Amino acid sequence: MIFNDFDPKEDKTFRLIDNEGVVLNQALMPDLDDETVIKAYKAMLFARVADEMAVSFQRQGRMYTYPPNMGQEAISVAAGAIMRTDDWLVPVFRELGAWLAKGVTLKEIFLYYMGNEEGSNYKNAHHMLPWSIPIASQLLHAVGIGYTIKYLKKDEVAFAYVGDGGTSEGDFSEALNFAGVWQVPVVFTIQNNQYAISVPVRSQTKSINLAIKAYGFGIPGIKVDGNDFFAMYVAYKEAFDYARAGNGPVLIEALTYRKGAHTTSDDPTKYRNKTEEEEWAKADPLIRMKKYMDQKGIWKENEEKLIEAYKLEVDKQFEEAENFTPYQLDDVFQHMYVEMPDDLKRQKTEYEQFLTWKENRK
Amino acid sequence: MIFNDFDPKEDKTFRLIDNEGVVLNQALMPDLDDETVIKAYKAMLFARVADEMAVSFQRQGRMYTYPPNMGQEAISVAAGAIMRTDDWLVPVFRELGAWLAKGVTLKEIFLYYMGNEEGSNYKNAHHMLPWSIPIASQLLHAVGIGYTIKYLKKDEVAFAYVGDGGTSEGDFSEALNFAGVWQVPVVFTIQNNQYAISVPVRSQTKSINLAIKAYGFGIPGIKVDGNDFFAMYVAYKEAFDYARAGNGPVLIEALTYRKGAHTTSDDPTKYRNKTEEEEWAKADPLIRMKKYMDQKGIWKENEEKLIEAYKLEVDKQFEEAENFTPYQLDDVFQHMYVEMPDDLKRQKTEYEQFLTWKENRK
Amino acid sequence: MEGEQKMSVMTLVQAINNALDIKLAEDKTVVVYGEDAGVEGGVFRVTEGLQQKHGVERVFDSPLAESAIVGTAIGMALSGLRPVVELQFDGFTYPGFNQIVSHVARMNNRSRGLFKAPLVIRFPYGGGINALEHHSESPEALYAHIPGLKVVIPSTPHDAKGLMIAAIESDDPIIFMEPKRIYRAIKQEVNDGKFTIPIGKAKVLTEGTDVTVVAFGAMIRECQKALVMAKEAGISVELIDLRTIYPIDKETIVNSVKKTGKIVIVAEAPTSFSVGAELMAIVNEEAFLHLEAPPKRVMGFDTIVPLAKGEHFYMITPDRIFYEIERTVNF
Amino acid sequence: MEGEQKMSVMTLVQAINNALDIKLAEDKTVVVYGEDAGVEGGVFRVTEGLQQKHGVERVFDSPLAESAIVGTAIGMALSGLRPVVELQFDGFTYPGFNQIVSHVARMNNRSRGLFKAPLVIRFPYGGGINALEHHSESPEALYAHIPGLKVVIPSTPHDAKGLMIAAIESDDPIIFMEPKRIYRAIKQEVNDGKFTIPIGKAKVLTEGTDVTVVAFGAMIRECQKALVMAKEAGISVELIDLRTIYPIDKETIVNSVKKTGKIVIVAEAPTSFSVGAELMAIVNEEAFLHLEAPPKRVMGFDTIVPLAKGEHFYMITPDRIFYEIERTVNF
Ligand SMILES: Cc1ncc(C[n+]2csc(CCOP(=O)(O)OP(=O)(O)O)c2C)c(N)n1
Ligand SMILES: Cc1ncc(C[n+]2csc(CCOP(=O)(O)OP(=O)(O)O)c2C)c(N)n1
Ligand SMILES: [Mg+2]
Ligand SMILES: [Mg+2]
Repeated sequence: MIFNDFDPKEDKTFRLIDNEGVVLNQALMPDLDDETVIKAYKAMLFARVADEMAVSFQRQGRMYTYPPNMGQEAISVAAGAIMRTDDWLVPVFRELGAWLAKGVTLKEIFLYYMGNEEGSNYKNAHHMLPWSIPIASQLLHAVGIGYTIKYLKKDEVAFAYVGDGGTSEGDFSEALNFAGVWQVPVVFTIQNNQYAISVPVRSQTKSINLAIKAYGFGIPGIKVDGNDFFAMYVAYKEAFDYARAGNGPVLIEALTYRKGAHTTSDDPTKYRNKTEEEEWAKADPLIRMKKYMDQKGIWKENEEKLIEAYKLEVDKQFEEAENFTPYQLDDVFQHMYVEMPDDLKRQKTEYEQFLTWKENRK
Repeated sequence: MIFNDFDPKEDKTFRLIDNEGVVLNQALMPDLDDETVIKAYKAMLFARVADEMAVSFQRQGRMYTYPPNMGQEAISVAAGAIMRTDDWLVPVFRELGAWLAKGVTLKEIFLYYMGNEEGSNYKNAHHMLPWSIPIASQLLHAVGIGYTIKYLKKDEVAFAYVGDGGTSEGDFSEALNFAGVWQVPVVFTIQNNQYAISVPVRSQTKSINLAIKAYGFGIPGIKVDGNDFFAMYVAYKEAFDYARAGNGPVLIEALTYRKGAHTTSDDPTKYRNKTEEEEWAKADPLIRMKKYMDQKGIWKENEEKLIEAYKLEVDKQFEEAENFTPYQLDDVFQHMYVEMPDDLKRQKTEYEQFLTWKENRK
Repeated sequence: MEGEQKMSVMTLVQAINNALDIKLAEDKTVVVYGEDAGVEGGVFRVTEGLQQKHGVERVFDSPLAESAIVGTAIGMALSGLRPVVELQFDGFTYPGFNQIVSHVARMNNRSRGLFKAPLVIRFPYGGGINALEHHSESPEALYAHIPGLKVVIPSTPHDAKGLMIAAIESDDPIIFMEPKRIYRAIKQEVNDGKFTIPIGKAKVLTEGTDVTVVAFGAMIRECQKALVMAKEAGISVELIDLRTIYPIDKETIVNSVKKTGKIVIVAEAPTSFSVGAELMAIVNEEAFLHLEAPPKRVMGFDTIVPLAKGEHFYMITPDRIFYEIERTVNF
Repeated sequence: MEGEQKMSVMTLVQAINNALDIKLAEDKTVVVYGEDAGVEGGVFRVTEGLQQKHGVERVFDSPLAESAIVGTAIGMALSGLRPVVELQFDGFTYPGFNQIVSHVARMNNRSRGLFKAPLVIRFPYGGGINALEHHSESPEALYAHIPGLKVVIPSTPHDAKGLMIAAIESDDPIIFMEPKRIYRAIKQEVNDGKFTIPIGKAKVLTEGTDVTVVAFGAMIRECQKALVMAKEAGISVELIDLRTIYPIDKETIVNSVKKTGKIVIVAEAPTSFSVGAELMAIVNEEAFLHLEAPPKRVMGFDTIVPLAKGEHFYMITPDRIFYEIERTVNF
């Protein structure tokens, strides 16, 4: 098991291809057919295109604050390639690849960022929770789901995301600890993209890496090059198999870099420098994978054209979101409880009376 | 540094004398004169006597729920022997030895357990916080104090306690993490007495021990035999020196056993067995130390007589607490704010009016 | 809604234990956990015997972390279970506050009904037992102010059982606060079978005409003692047990106040920004023209609940309730 | 209390920044930290430039953990510093709730005055900025209900500065809530020097005779717009800015209501168990016989604040305030 060979205490990083796409360790490379590799690349590319367009929609004022995934695509696309339909995704907000693999549509995502909760009512994404914004709090939900899976003897895995910053929250430690004690099938991924908004990971903790935090909870941990699709794929494969087989939880630290801003309201030039950005740009997961495919000669498609097609698709979904049924007063009240309490009915009626007054005043 | 030699990853325990008081590692034994050793033994003995009497006062209905320290005396007495007057004690509730060393009086402690907050107004205990009951929350206060010490460039150390159960709370991890990042002079002690009320430590975490949790925060950690005064003394010596020298925080797991009940409201027969209790009884810190002293021939006093004297002292302080100024209505309101807000004045006046009415009705 | 008619004398602790037992037996998705809730059966023995009967996978001890207890329960609830979790004391609900406010209360709304969170968070609350700090709190107003929660407080064994079964069966998340002071102080004949009491309905315990007294939890018993004094003084009191703090049963309160014209509210929590304030707001909004005297809150001071030696000043006593009833009636 | 007379036009953000700057310069025990509060100067730039000016030991980024931010600040406050910590948003104060409720509010009382906790916990609050979930909350009632805290909310740059300086100088712990919606929306001439505004005092902004309107934070501006409409309709409104939620300035409110006989309370938080309820309770307790119409709360629904598309339904608008003023006056 690679988890045994890459002890976080020695600060090793599991990596399979280098920045030039050259295979570093053929023995550990996953046995994937060309089609699967291409499919993964395309998933990353689609996520990238969607992300870039999302940022520009936001700039056009057609959407509110949006947190781009750019640079981190390999991680969640690898998870998407491993997970089964019944596995539970407990997301944070920067694993678009896994969301799409789960069946969440861009239309839903855009709808959400247009400010409509209906965007979290995923019509086709089975076993997928909406984003829980308070940092690290969602990890505990994954552990609870893990308990259900174990208790009901299901053949499922819950997989959950958190950022490097999120590892500082008490809930992170509580989640790993409960998962360890309960030995539930949960795969935790820390996307260590080096920053929590403006705060670099070196100001977040004194531990030599984040994977080593697994020690404190008696669960396996590993640090992986998160911009290396193949390494992430292998790590996820082992982690999901391990968890599914009833061995308990696993922690993966995926080293990566947020290419873009924290969100569209953020300006990274305030806290990071060009040199660092350029250094990491060389490790862009898409470029590395493309180089790999080029060397293998398996990538034949016209990428420009593909991107054009993707753009059309993204546009289409964006427009669908824009044309979504307008928000009703009812939508404010309707889902607070399974049945609307009298108190809420009264508040709604009073508001309607005000609206009538307002209407009549004109 | 012993912290380097006893890597929690290898699950080693630092121990200097065995259950028979025989020295296991002369080279590491602290260089203590007989007087100091005897003083420490007496401190443990006094704490034991005070504890036993406290339990019986409670049984007599003269005090409310009390959490005895019995069996854990070596840990806090060792800390008391190392700390300086200016060092800050951030207590939990089972380190009586350190409280007494700090200058808290039994009278104050008894007063508190008689249900009077005035017992936390320590007249002679410099740099000592009152007990913060919500488990693990106090550790963060120690880290804040550590920041003050570092910021004001003082030559002090903050030392804080927590139980094995307390390591599961998010605040435990947050405290160690902040302490690591800030590199503040804080010595954390986990008193691992094997239980959190009824829950055994093996149900508390899957980690191989508790000291290893230090890994996740990049700080030194060590597992020590907490019933071995000498080992605790050496560990504290190194830890305080290390922290005081500006090297940052340290985590000590002190292995021990709660001889008594969790509190006087608890019945341990519900969740532990005699065999286990008897096994641990052999490692009683007082017995071990006495055997050590006997072998060295340094303990000459009549222990029975000493205990009698201690009992008189405890009794005296208990009576002082019992005769403390009666609780006044004012005491409810007086310390809520630096100056009493009108609202509270009004509530107090209204209550006094009620009392007058009540008086007149008789 | 009443089931079979066999009755047993139960304390509040036994009634809740019985409710949990019935639901555990009947519904395999119910699980029960918390600190010391398994082997020991809880520090107040509310879950005693349940692990032995229903197995360690269904009734168990958790590590010591309230945020995790609540957070994992959410995950279970979203994925098909009906967890009933115990937080050990009122004052130790706060480490779980973020999970309660940010998630328990919001999963349904956040997912537009795709996910429900059928979980029960139960904890002992209130003063009067000579406890340490943090062991005597009455935080009902905090939870009632959070949209998305329902807050239930029983005052008798019968109600505790019926409300607990209703809470477990509810698809909305329930905060279930148990008046620890009367955990064993009140014994009552309770139906052994399964029955529910609707959440959101107050109960008129005594009809009266001069003044309405609204209370809940352990304060009901104190009010009943005050009512004896009131009767002696010739005052006819209508006593209402609120039972659910949110959604609050405005109708029952308002109808009563329309009749009596006066209201005294009795509760242990600090006075300001409390359930008492809300009740006063409600009667102003719905029965203003019927009010014949200022509504009165007989509640805790805006202070920390004092330790044992000072607690008697803080706790609301029957004579204090009577005193305020009399003053209100004589306004 | 006013210092030198040089004035500058400031936004609320600048005024708070200026207050922090003055206290950092004047008092070496003041330290400022929070998530992104150092290098970046906070996500709303309230602490911008302060690290550069006062050094990284005094103004700094903390790891991402609210309980730790509050908990360490307590330790600092007990040991001689005056920390001013930033929690990034209203909805992210809850992970710090246990430390706030169990310790910040209680250190003085717990130690019988031996330890004070002079710390300020500041955070942006409130809706109206089209934000994500948890970024639009108004939790003032939660904090005001906790004995031992003081809760301050400014509505103008001038007040924000004076209240912040007073908060830092206070030996009691202060919850300082900043109306993010008007962080930059209001500009005002503010004295450049040091001055304080007393905590616990409301302010009559406009005198009037027909009805009292009480509000705070961002709602003051909305009320002022409503007052224009009221004036056109011939209604004379007395507008009061509460400024401190606890200890609440009963005197100012009650005196006004004694004059007008009517009160409308405007706030963003959910209606039930709110500051609105407390104000209604107060006027009942202190001015019952003067009330000529039911006190009215114009507040948020008992719902989660909707996301951007639905937020306009939730937010209190000037016309809605005017509508309720008119109804109250015409009662
Ligand atoms: C409890 C909580 N505190 C603060 C925030 C505000 N916030 C949103 S994202 C973020 C930084 C997260 O950093 P990281 O975990 O590294 O994830 P990344 O954004 O880098 O993917 C912060 C502080 C929040 N959402 N929740
Ligand atoms: C936040 C919180 N939750 C629950 C409790 C109730 N409680 C008091 S002591 C205790 C067990 C503590 O166990 P441990 O940390 O091992 O310390 P020990 O009592 O063994 O010394 C619990 C659960 C509490 N005080 N605080
Ligand atoms: Mg990050
Ligand atoms: Mg223990």
